[in-house]
Amino acid sequence: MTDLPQHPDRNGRLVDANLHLLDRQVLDRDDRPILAAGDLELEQSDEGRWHIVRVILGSGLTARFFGAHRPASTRDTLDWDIITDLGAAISTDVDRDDVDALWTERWWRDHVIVKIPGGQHDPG
Amino acid sequence: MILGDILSRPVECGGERIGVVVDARFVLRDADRPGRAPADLVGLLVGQHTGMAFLGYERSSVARPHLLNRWLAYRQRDCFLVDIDDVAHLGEVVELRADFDRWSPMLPE
Amino acid sequence: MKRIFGVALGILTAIGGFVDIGDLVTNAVVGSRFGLSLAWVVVVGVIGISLFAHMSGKVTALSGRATFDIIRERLGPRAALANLTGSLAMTLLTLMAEIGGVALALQLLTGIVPVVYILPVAVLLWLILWRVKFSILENVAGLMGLLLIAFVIALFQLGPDWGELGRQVAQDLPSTGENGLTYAFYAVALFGAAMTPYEVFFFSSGAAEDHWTSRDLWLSRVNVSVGFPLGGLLSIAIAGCAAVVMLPAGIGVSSLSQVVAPVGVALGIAGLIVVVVGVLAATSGAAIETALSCGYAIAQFAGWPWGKRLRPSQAPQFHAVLLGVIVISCLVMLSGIDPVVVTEFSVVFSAVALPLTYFPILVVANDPQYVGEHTNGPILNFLAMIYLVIVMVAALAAVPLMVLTKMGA
Amino acid sequence: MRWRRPVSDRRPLAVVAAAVLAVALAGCGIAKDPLGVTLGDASSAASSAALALEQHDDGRLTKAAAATMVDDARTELATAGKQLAELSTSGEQTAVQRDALDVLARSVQHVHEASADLGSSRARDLIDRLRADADDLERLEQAAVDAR
Repeated sequence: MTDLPQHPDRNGRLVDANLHLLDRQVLDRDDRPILAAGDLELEQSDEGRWHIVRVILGSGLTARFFGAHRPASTRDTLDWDIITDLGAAISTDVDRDDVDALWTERWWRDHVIVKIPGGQHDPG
Repeated sequence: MILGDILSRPVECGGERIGVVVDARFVLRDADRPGRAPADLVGLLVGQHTGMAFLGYERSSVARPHLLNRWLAYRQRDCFLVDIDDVAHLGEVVELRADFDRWSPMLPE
Repeated sequence: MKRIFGVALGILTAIGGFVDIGDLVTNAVVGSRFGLSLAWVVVVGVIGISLFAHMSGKVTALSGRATFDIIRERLGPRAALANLTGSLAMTLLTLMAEIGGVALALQLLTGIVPVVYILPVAVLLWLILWRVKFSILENVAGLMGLLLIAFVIALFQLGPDWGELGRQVAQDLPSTGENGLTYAFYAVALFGAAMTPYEVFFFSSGAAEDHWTSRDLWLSRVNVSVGFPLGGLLSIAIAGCAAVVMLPAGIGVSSLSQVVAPVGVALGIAGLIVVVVGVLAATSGAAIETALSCGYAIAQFAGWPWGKRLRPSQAPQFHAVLLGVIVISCLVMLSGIDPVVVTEFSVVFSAVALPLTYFPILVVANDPQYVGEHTNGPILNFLAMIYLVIVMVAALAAVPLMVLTKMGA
Repeated sequence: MRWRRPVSDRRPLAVVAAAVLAVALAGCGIAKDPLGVTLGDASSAASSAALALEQHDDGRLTKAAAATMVDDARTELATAGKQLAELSTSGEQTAVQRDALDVLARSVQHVHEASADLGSSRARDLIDRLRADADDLERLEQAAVDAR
């Protein structure tokens, strides 16, 4: 396995999807959690090169169990170009309040948590 | 294309089964701020098992603990990287061109 | 001065927090049937939990990611989901046992049937998690848990024949007519009681919430290497008291009243009340920790905001999970099921669920991507690999032994 | 999402299933003698009630704690009684079972009296009776094991 030659295209940082990208926590501009990176969407450039255009959000918990995809329109995604760093988590340059993929969280906040007295207090 | 659609897919060349797609390797042209430049697909990593492949031991310099590392490396002993240009068709089955090259799966440190 | 107070507080809460209903019941049951011949299992378990907690604290401090975030990333969503389900089921079972434990402790103080207390305890538990400032919460429960030292004092007060206890510790196979299978079953149960995964979820999530950095690693090492062993001593004292009072009287412990009775025998009513308040604090603290751990597990897995320091509105799904697991536990315990039986199942399934979280943490503690140059040293790795084997053997043996011995009948 | 389960992953499941099955089958043979276990529990409960009464009488257990302990013993004795009645035994064990039913009925009565008036003057007397029940039950337990 190790005697195979090194692949020539190495000008840049080599990243494996499963190893460095998928299922990592996506953070917003202030390191607040958004969601997990569930999958990647690729497109071919004019010269035919495949490259990542969007990160599809979602973890196993809410994933489809039978391999079916949610229709593209309703898929929660973030554009690749807002990613600022790939470390133990994926850092981005977006404010989580602008991420519409968090509508479920907002539903729980507005319809359940805020309704219970003390829902807004700061436990400190 | 959704990457998830080709991960874990069987890989064949001329009708003969080679293995399964274990991972996909990209090269980030701008290492400091990945988003600023495209992340190009270099190729696919083909191995025998998808189960434990995620631990990524076999492809990085993480050498410890020794015993565990040897077992995981054993499971992936015939894993290799194939260039995306050597891939003839991406679909239910990933078909490779007849004269595809096998590159090392190891990640440079 | 504040630093030293912080360290002392850390150690004290680690001691108080170590013992929960699982340790109380399992150690007393084992003490009343096997004397101290299973004490070595507590030592093995304490070393294991110290190792496991330290590794997960280190990984979290250096990568900023907590346990289940790492597990989802390392194992991929499908395997991680199975892992989450197993660990969550076990933590939920422990939460039920802890709520039951609080009710039993209240029965010992007031004489009123425990099922009456289940609902008020559940409501109070939710209110605490919803409103109370967390640092107060964590320290009060931990410090009050120290009252369990009454077991140690009682053991000395009982003036046992130390030679006899020493022989029991040294001798490997039981002499009291128990067969080897039951002995093995209780060894696994005791190991599950000492090495409870939820303590690690709680410990590593706390490290993430308090934004630990590599500078805090020494604090984690001190907490773990001093706090947990002393917690283990408490466990052995519980078994010792049962061995000295219950074993000769032919009483096999099967209820919380029998767990604390030896302290009454040794120290009288004052000692008894102190230890029951200690039990109340330990089980309440553990109920808080297990409820939070359920929330941590799901929220970290799903990537939702989580944490006891956030306003509920900032972590709505996390708090929804807390409410949900408390309601479920309350309903189950209201059925009048004996909390001691729930406890015995929870410790056995702790042993079964342990490798699910131990293995990924061991792998990540060696991954420079997460811990930089603080990867495990060779000694730590050697020890960690030995415990990987112990943990796997215990997990595989737990259910078959449970079936063979009908829960150690 | 990549959810299809590749063939190679199914093998471990089959191995685990076979192992669990084998263990379950082996389970029937080695279990301890049910009659002996039930009598052991009953004896333990009787002496536990006696201990509770004695320590309360000596002022070393609060009324609440002693009452709880006696109540736990009563529950355990009731369960043992039910199990004993339902148990199908053979050979000499049947005789042991019959004797045990009488002793158990007596000790349930004693525990009932104990929990009724915890602090009563009859406490000393009840303690001795319960201790005697415990000894009888333990003797019967041994007899059951020998008669197996």
